[in-house]
Amino acid sequence: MNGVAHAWLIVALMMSGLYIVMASAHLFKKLIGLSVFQVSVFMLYISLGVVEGAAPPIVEPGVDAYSNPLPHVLILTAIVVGIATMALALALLVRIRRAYGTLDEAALAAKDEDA
Amino acid sequence: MSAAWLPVLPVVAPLLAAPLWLVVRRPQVAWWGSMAVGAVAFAAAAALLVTVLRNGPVDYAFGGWPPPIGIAYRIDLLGAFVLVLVSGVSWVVSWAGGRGVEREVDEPRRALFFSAYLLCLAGLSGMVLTGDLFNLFVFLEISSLSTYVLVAAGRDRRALPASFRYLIMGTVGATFVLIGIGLLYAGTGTLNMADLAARLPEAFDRRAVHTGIVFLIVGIAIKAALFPLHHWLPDAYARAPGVVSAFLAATATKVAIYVFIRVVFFVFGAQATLEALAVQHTLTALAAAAVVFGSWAALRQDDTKRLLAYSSVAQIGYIVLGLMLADVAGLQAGLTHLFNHALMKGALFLALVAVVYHGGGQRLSDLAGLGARMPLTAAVIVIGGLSLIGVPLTAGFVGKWLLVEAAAAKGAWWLIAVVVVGSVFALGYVGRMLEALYFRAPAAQGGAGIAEAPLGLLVPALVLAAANLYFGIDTRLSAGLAGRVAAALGGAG
Amino acid sequence: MSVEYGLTLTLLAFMLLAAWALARSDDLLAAVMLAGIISLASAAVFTVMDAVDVAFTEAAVGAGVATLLSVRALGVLGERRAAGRARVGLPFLVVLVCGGLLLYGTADLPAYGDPAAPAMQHVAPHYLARGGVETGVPNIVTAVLASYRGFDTFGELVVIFTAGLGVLTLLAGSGVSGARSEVDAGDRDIIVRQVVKWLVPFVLLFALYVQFHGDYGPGGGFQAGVIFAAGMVLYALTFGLPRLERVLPPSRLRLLAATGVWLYGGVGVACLLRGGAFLDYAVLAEDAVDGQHLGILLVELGVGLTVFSVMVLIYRAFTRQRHGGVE
Amino acid sequence: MSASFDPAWLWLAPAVPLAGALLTPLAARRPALRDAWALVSALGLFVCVAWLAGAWWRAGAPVLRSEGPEWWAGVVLAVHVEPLSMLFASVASLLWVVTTVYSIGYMRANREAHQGRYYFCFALALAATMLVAFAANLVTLFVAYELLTLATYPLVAHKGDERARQGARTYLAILLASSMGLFLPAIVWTHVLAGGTEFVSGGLLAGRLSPAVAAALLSMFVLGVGKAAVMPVHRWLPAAMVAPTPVSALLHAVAVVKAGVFTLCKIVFYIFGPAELAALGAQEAALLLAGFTVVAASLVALRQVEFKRLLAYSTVSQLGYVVMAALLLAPLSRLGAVLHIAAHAFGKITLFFAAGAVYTALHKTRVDELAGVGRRMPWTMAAFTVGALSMIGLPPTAGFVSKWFILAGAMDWQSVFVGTVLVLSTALNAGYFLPIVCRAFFREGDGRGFEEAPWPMVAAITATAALTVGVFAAAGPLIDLARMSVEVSP
Repeated sequence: MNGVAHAWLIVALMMSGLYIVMASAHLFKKLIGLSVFQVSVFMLYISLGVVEGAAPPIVEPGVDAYSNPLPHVLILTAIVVGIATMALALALLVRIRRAYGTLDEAALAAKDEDA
Repeated sequence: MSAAWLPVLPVVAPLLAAPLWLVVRRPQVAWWGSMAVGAVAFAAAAALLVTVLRNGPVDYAFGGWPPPIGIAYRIDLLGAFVLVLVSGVSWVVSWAGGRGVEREVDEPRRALFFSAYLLCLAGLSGMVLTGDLFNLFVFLEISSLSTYVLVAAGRDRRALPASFRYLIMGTVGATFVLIGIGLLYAGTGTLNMADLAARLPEAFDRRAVHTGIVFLIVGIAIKAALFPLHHWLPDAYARAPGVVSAFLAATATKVAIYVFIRVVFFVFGAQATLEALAVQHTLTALAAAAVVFGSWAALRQDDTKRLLAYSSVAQIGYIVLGLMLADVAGLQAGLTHLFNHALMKGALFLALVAVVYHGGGQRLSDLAGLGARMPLTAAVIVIGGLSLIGVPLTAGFVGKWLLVEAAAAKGAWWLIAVVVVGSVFALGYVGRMLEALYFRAPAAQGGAGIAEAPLGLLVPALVLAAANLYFGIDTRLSAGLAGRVAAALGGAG
Repeated sequence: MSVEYGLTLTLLAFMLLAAWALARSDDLLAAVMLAGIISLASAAVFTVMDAVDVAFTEAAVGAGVATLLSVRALGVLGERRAAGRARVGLPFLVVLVCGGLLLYGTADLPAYGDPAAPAMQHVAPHYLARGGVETGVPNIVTAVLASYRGFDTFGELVVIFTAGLGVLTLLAGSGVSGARSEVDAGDRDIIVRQVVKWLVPFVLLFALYVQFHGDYGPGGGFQAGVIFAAGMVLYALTFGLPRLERVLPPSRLRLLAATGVWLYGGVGVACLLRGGAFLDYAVLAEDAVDGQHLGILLVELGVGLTVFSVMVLIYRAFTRQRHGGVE
Repeated sequence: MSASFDPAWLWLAPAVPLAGALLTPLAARRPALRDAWALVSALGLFVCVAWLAGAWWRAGAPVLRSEGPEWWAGVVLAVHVEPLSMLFASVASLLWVVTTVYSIGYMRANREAHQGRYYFCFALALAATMLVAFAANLVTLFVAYELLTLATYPLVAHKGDERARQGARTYLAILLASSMGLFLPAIVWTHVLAGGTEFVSGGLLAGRLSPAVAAALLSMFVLGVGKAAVMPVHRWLPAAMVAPTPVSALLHAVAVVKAGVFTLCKIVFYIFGPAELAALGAQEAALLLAGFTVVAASLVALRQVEFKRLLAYSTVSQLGYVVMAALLLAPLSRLGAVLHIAAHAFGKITLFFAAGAVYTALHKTRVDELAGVGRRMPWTMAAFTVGALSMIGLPPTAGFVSKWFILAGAMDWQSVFVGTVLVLSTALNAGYFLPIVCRAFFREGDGRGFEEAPWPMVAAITATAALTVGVFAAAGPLIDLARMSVEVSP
């Protein structure tokens, strides 16, 4: 039986990612959590396009059932957006670390209060 | 140039110009070039508005593929109205870019700064024009990524964590939007907004659709900095280079609210969304909280840019309050205030750029005595501040009147009370700025006499201040158009 | 339950385990690796779900580039552990609410693999039935990506460009030019150098294959650009950044990054000039399908160019950073 | 009678002082030119209003209206002239001339700084006052009302020291908060109820109100129009006394406060309609509040030692008369209310002028320092006596005439409350004004000789005192005007 169990697992993974983003005090780890959050959203999308017993959406003679190509296209774009965000965030972290000497949220806030 | 170019130009012109400054790394050239591109985008937007006013909505199918197969623009009066606002204000603000970056952005970053500016403008314009949900996400990300760069481009180290925090919150918001789009797609099989609107009624009892709508709205609310999802805003605005603050305050949150209107009223259908999902009550309560909390927080700030930023949180509350009345009068009020607030905050932040340029800091005490030393800059702050309070003959009055009238017509007395409380607080925080400007002696004995900001900063600030007065008197383009848009929306919702 | 579904569930459970370990771990390098593993596992899930292009990209980007950049950045940051105190209350509440909402929302989703799902009934059938004919490209993902939703892909290209621009802006003027072991890796083992010398041309050849084979199988400009960049990075790792810079000076990389965007946008403008809509490739040639073919080829090339040059630029920017330290 | 008066000319009244204001900065560097220009502006306005009054009178129609541009859908800026407007405009423009003369003397003698800004704001305030006077609907009136607040704020804060800033802060906060918080919502509510905000004979809202709504709306107006200084929104007025005396004299005895009570009269006469209000009985609470203000403010005034603060509380009390008389709704008392706007203006400006003269000549600011001043400054203190008599309501002064009509109205409608308030407050007024007069004339001072203020000030004081007596002597035209205003708003 195919059901929605995959969706439960994906949601659980998604929420782990979100939890890491919100709960971590370390900026770098937040970023890692963000990527987990995004990956699980990608899987949710792709799971929407699966057709039982179908082939990947590359037209071939003799095949008449294909998976839905649209989610694939969207997620290709989303993956690119994800890596772009990550690169930018890492550059920001490099600057923050150099300016403050720490990436811990509480420590950062404390440093600006003295200033 | 044929009319077929018009829908494409506001987005594609800045997109194609932005990479130039990666190759030609001369700040002055980049600035002049960006102003020229901004002018083109604004002219195209204005021409679009005229076209829409004459001939009705404009449809544009990219790649020649008809929607929903391909991506399409659908530019109605609302879109054209917001596009003119966004491209117009960002153009005027960009005039200040040349002098503005001198004191606040290091030399090697200056040319790239203008690239990011253009990309952000293109992203925002794309969000306004597009009729496709996923395309909306893509342009949202273009504008967001470039915004993070702009915020962190300055010299203030505090901008770095502010930008990072914004990046995290913004990405979570964008991902929420993505989840929402996915669930809506799962429920209806389409990404085109008009198509979705047509297919939603039969799919509306699906839970995936409900959840999708909620995620989409929450994601947009983060971008719009609606209380209590506003945490990224005060620091981002306060620490960014001044020109960026002016640009963002005038455009970014406005576009997010525009997207909200588009999605809720055009796509989901106001009735269904607002009532069935209890969205109306929730958002009204949050917006009211935004007004009270934002104004109160603004009152407690010693940093002028943070003060204005918290005031923005409150003003977003006013706009959403109007929208959530969900009738023609309320929508008109919300849209009018959206328009006017862009002018107020643009003028005020630019005036602060001029103050900072002169070596003044951004604390309230740094404004002391500037009424005499920088009379024109101070006048801009006075006009912007009065407009913020909602004094007659300024643009702010028109929006406030319409909001109170819409509330009174619905008998929402408590809402009027909220507006009143917000206005009284606004009186307080604007009053503190004015008092410092005119009736406090400067702390340090600087040179006496007039030391006005350079024209490059003064002119755009004065233009926006004049716009505050102009639209306080001639309301055809602000309240008038907003009324027409609202009437159209009211018919659709 | 089908074997494929079972496999999917197993992989997901495994990923959840990895995420749990990630949440508990204080070690940042371990976190990066765990995230890479999750990403790789997701690529496997994508393959099972028939999304070969996505799997390819996720493996290259999520597991490859992201991990590489993170490790590079960790080196520069000089941070090893996330020692700070975690917040628990609010995040937990938010996660609970969001998760509950999502479970509610996904509960009545069409069953996994259901061919009658709404998403299967509208729009998608058009692509599958007509895509090959209308664009002449058998890989429907490529057809949708480059033509039907070509404007999205243009936007995506701009996003990557923006990221590159952003990294250059943020790290401008803060790099080092002096010789460092990472920067000048001229002392690598002779065997490694010989292997890499032979390997790199094959990597680049493979990239070109991926670039131009995207019409027929998984691949396209994006994947090709990443692989091409990987070849260059491998080269730089072995022979040092200066050697790479002699081949590809930064100014040329910046020009290439811009050129990619201009190429894509230029194709759109060319369509406008020939009387079509923006990115309406059909007007590019006498025959509409020929025009589509040409257009798709050119815009994919644009994507490849920008992705490749931005990736190398970003890698270079991180590599040139001083390690640790405070200003 | 020729009926060839185009009411669009009414826009000229605010335009003249506005032009005066805008040209002031050009003369900022040359004091003589600047002062001359201020005088020319004031005379110009007076001539303008006199001409308008004459033309209006000859045209024979009591109410004439001119619409300006539509502001936004349903909201129009418009001006009109009716007897009450003409009375208010005439009094304000006439006294501006006198005050300008006085100002020149005062500002020069006290070597005040920022005189350019001072005359600029003063002219702007007059422009706003003229627009208040001729506003044909609540929206236009509100615009002018707010402009008046803003234009006078720099005048109150003029000195720029901590005390002045504090006073100005209170001034601005109370006036803007009450107008934004209550006045504006009340106007919008009116707009929603009636679809407009025009001043209409018989009352715009007549027939549209329930007693509860009418009472709520009226309370919002009475408390929202903070310039009328009905307690508890009166605090701005004593706070405003940090301003230079000419400001207190013209603005806080005439233009600003009169704009407040004038606005309330307009609202009672033309928005609610006296007959309608009386039928609904919705004015009782507001009437009690006004009566309370009259007595309470007098009690407070009794305990003041600072000259200008005493006058300020006296003003609060006198404004209470106008509001109370208007709200009593009896035709005679309404006539009295209209008259009292003018009568109090002449009397109170004289008192302020006198206070300013004493400060300029002797640097005294407290009433207990005034012993013997009558001998050193006979002109000033004689004028002061006239003003004081007018406040108390004794002949031969203007105050007597207006109070007479108010009392007659109370008798007419058998209002024990109003009658009692009048008697009580008359006694209190006498209680704090007469001792000052006695101390000035009948106590020994420090024995120094004649020491009057500069001549322009003395001239101005004499002029206003003469006017106060003159109104009593030749009250006919004024009473005619007031009667007309009662007739057009039955």
